[in-house]
Amino acid sequence: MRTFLAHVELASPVTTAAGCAASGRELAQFFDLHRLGALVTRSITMAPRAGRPTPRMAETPSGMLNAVGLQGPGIDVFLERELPWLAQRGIKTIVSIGGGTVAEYAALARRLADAPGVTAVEVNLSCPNIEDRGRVFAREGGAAAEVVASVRSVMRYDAPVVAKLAPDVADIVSVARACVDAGADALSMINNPLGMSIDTVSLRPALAAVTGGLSGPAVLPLAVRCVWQVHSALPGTPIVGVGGVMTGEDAFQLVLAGACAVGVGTALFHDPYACLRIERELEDLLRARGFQRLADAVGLAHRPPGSPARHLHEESSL
Amino acid sequence: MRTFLAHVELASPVTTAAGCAASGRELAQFFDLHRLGALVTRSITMAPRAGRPTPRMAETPSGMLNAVGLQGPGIDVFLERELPWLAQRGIKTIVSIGGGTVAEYAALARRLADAPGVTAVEVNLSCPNIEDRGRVFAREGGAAAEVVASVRSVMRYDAPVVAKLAPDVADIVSVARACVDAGADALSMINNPLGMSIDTVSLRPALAAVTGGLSGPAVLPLAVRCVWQVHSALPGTPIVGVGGVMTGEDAFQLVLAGACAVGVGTALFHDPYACLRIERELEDLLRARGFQRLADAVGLAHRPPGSPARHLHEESSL
Amino acid sequence: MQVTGTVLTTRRVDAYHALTVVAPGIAERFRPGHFVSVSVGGARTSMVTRRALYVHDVKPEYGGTVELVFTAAGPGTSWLAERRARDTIALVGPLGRPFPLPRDPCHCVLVGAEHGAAVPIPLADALAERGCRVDFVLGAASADRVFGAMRARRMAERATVTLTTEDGSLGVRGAVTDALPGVIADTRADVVYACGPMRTLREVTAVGIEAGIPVQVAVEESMACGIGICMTCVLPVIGDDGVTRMLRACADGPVFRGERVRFEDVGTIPFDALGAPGGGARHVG
Amino acid sequence: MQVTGTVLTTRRVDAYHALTVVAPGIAERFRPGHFVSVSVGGARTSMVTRRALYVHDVKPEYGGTVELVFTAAGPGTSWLAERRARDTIALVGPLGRPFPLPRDPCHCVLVGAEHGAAVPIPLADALAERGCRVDFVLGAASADRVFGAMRARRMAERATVTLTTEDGSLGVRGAVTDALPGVIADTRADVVYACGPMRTLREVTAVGIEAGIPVQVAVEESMACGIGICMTCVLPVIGDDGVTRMLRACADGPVFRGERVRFEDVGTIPFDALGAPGGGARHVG
Ligand SMILES: Cc1cc2nc3c(=O)[nH]c(=O)nc-3n(C[C@H](O)[C@H](O)[C@H](O)COP(=O)(O)OP(=O)(O)OC[C@H]3O[C@@H](n4cnc5c(N)ncnc54)[C@H](O)[C@@H]3O)c2cc1C
Ligand SMILES: Cc1cc2nc3c(=O)[nH]c(=O)nc-3n(C[C@H](O)[C@H](O)[C@H](O)COP(=O)(O)OP(=O)(O)OC[C@H]3O[C@@H](n4cnc5c(N)ncnc54)[C@H](O)[C@@H]3O)c2cc1C
Ligand SMILES: Cc1cc2nc3c(=O)[nH]c(=O)nc-3n(C[C@H](O)[C@H](O)[C@H](O)COP(=O)(O)O)c2cc1C
Ligand SMILES: Cc1cc2nc3c(=O)[nH]c(=O)nc-3n(C[C@H](O)[C@H](O)[C@H](O)COP(=O)(O)O)c2cc1C
Ligand code: FES
Ligand code: FES
Repeated sequence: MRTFLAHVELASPVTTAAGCAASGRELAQFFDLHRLGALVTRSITMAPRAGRPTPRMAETPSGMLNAVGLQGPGIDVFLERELPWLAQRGIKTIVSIGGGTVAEYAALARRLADAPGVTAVEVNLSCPNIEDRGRVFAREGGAAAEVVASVRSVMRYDAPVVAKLAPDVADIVSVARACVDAGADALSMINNPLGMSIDTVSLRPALAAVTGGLSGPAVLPLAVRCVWQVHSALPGTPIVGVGGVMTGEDAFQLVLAGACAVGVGTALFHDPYACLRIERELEDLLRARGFQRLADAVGLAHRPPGSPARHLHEESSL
Repeated sequence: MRTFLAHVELASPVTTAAGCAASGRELAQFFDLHRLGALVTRSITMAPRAGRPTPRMAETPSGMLNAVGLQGPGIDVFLERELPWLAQRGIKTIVSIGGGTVAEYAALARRLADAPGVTAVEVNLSCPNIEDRGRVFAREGGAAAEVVASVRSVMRYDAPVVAKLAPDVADIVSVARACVDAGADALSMINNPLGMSIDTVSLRPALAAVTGGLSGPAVLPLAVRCVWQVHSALPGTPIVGVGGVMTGEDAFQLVLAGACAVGVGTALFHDPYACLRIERELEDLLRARGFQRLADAVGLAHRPPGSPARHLHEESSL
Repeated sequence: MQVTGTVLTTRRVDAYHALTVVAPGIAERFRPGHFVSVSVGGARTSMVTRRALYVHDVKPEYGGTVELVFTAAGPGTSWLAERRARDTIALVGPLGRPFPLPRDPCHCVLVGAEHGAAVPIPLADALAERGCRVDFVLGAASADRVFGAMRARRMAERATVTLTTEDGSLGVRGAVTDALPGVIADTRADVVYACGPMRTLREVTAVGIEAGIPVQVAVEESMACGIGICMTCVLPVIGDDGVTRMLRACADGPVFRGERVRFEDVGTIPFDALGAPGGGARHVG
Repeated sequence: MQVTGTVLTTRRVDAYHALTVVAPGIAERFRPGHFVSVSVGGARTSMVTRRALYVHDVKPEYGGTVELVFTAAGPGTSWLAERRARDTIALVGPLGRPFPLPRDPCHCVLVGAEHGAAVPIPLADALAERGCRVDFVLGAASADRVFGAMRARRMAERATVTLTTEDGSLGVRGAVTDALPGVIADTRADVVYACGPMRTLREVTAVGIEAGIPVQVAVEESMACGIGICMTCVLPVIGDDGVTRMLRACADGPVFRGERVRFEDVGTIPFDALGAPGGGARHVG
């Protein structure tokens, strides 16, 4: 089932979510990565990062908290070992990047600009801005826009720049608009809202990092709402819907809200085959509802109530 | 198990959450309301309100969305029939109020100022500000502070004013600080984050109002995080922890994060006796951990790691 | 009240699942039209809201049992359908206002469509006790969804049982409302009691109005609490004072007088309802 | 691989629950030290992460079964403990890197503490096949938590089984590490294999270093995925190049050489680890 992310065609609308598929090789033991819409990498940083101390994980009702802290090899090792492995196999790869300053994001984008095998760049804006007392870029439209503009200006013209937004804001539409105005070709949402859990035996925060990102089914209603609001305000901007997708039906909700692709994170921890299963379920659902193409369903829930569902009851050939 | 909300003593730390106990009489069929820390009313508005069309409810993973739209009788009928019923029985009552303008909140507070039986006023700041393009008061510290200041200025000096905050903000601490600076005696958090669900059969939003408030266990990690952050920044301000509390252990998490009382909403829909059960479970947990008083556990998870847990292993007499 | 009931028996009845649950306190206080709310999914479930189910029948065995009859519609009722004897389920009930019973003996037609047919059966017992004549009209989409026909036939010694199916696989082809006018006329009915989908209740009410007799309907709205505190189950109902209010199906209902329910406005806030946006409010402060 | 396994038998073994599950693909590829991840809670559960459990044993019946031995510690393992024959559970496995086996016959001491005692048993089989002498040291807090003593005794024809309990209710009073030095000396052991709580593994490693013999440990860290993609299960391990890296217990382990694991720094990012904040990074871009 094909879809387009900006001008890039993906063979499937289902991608991994950033930071939830390690280097890609781990999942390759389970299935052929070509069957993904794209592999979204962990957020690559300039220097290698050891991440946060453990415990990094706590289960919560229908969700989990994580505080991994962008553990990863750094851009050098990524370009030397991880990206070539994916590129040689022709696996569509969206490289997520994370930085502490606008300059760092730009420097990362510069390193990726002529690297072979970069399908798109996803800008993880949920990183603390060390030049603004650690305030997360995604929380402030201006800071987010600066990052996006700097990445867009150095990135290869044919590689879409995807801005990844967080839901912990008063007005996601204004942050989305700032990013699109700054040159984002697409948006991805949502990153993890900040949560916390306390261990009632040790009487201490369950995570070493105290707070962590909430993911899993618990956040699906937040993701659907963010996609809906942003698609409503910016109907022309492609959106990757991410957050709590465990089934094809969850993915379908995001598509109906306005997403043209769907990212899967936490579900992969539960089921390594989740992306394939979700694509199959989504395809079955679309077919059962009489849709011929995914594109016909994107944002469909926005149509005024009672308006004819033109696509329906036609012959299906997804 | 006693606690204090500002200077007001409550016989139990467990209250109902605003809008989740109707007029009080409904729950009185199940248990004696005197056993609540307080009954928090639905948010009372100036005029009677019919609320939103149905469907108003959708189940989500470990949560539910609601879009009731503050259906209620309006302040006149409230003062004529609902409040006297509670006051005559001596049930501690925290009156929640909701308005569309600063003046409306002030007018509501004025009506409550000499009404007998008002233990405290809770200011529901998650209402759209009709003077600011419908932006919710709680999303902007300045607007929230204006409301709080106006309510505080007309309210009886001995009735605490509790500001109820929403988690859909980039920085809950700054909103909390604005409210406290404006005279809030205590804070209540969290109100429902905005979510959405799409019916994959009708291909339309599951709620008639399109978006709705997310509640239930799914939001507990957000509530714990908000209480933690605010208690950390404003350790002297009493906090009512609300959001996803289903068990005594959930309540205990909020207490350890910094709450001196706990509000229960969605759990009541599942179990009319939830407040009593949660209080009992919380008491058992405190006792099992060697706490003598609830106050000794409030905010305890903030102590530096490894610091001695002084309260422990002493004789318990909650 | 809330009880933890033990499942006594489970069985399939055509398209339905029937659970008999030991729940003394509930059985004792049951009146026809009452429902219970059942928690579903077990420990650590992600399903936080209870499911509302009518009580089909109560029996005195084991101190009191309630029988629930339901379709495995979604994940919650599917979970319920998998319960086995000796499992426990948490119930709150009896809930709602039951059907009002006539003071004096009269002629009643009881209409039940789809799973709503579970309700007329115990109601018939109560009416018969008061010396009423009870005729049934039970219907559904297909034969396997027509519930309670046998039992109704056994009860209706002196009266009639009319069955309808949309597909004609049993009884009269059509809806219960196609058969109802004839039954009302034949039996010279004084009152109609009805339970079923909202569309059916609307049509039954229209038939009653046409025939000039009152209709008591038990409505069904999506419910989060079932006890009147969440305000999610409301529908527009006209009061004795002529004012339309958004009343709770669970606590103010589920039984209403059919002509008082503004069926055509369900799912909206009628502009003239008390507290409707932009003017319906009668008591603005 | 992921399989839906059918539970064949369930039993209590003192403080533990044992489940035998038909899971052909997993059984076939199993090597000692492997673990599986099990989804818990059933349909619509609120528990989204799988639970990691060592494979205690595999048998060829029904195409291949795996046996899991576990404590009902929290809600997930408690749910598992309630499974009955014919229930199905979803497993992913075998996961992790198993214990490396010596090329030539040698003397091995196998240490198992608490539920970690489930691991030495199948390992002993594999070592015996290679002609190794295998001695056991199994221990726990109390007698009911000492797992596998009988089976170990049956296997260790030519060797010894030492049991320890903290409360002295069985065998030697104390920890496995109190008995270990004597066993190493008596058997002139060449290598120690150990599985158990992190504290035990740390002490076993110290004993091995003291005795001048290598220790292979199977570690246990809180895991969200078990397959190497979530990065939540890391611990500091020194590589061949002397550099400390935060390695994944699930995919890089669970078996490590004891002296390479910086046990005292588990739960921290050592300042000299690759990529540690403020300097440890060797390859900063
Ligand atoms: C007063 C009353 C009595 C009922 N009695 C019966 C009965 O005797 N037999 C029977 O088969 N069904 C009955 N229903 C309908 C039954 O409650 C729903 O089929 C059931 O709640 C669906 O749950 P689910 O998990 O299968 O589906 P889902 O669609 O997954 O349910 C999701 C949520 O929506 C709510 N919901 C969905 N449909 C309905 C509905 N029709 N009514 C109320 N809430 C709904 C559920 O409570 C739950 O919160 C009754 C409903 C009401 C209001
Ligand atoms: C490689 C490996 C093998 C294991 N083998 C066994 C075994 O054979 N027998 C046995 O009894 N136990 C074993 N454990 C421990 C077992 O995984 C935990 O006891 C179990 O996950 C606890 O789940 P719960 O729902 O009961 O508790 P909870 O505390 O509610 O679990 C909550 C979350 O924390 C995680 N978690 C909690 N404790 C642990 C832990 N010790 N290790 C990993 N994750 C944890 C769970 O996976 C879950 O995500 C093993 C752990 C690992 C890492
Ligand atoms: C363990 C973990 C690590 C993550 N790492 C990243 C990351 O490196 N960059 C990023 O943009 N998002 C990261 N995320 C967020 C996910 O990409 C995704 O936005 C979020 O988890 C919601 O989707 P889910 O519910 O499907 O997991 C991470 C999430 C998890 C759970
Ligand atoms: C049906 C419903 C109605 C609510 N009405 C109000 C209200 O009138 N005023 C208010 O401040 N909060 C209202 N809330 C929010 C709750 O008070 C509470 O903050 C929130 O639901 C989180 O708690 P919970 O998870 O325990 O429900 C409502 C919540 C629900 C579910
Ligand atoms: S279902 Fe909650 S008020 Fe009716
Ligand atoms: S548990 Fe996920 S990487 Fe190890």
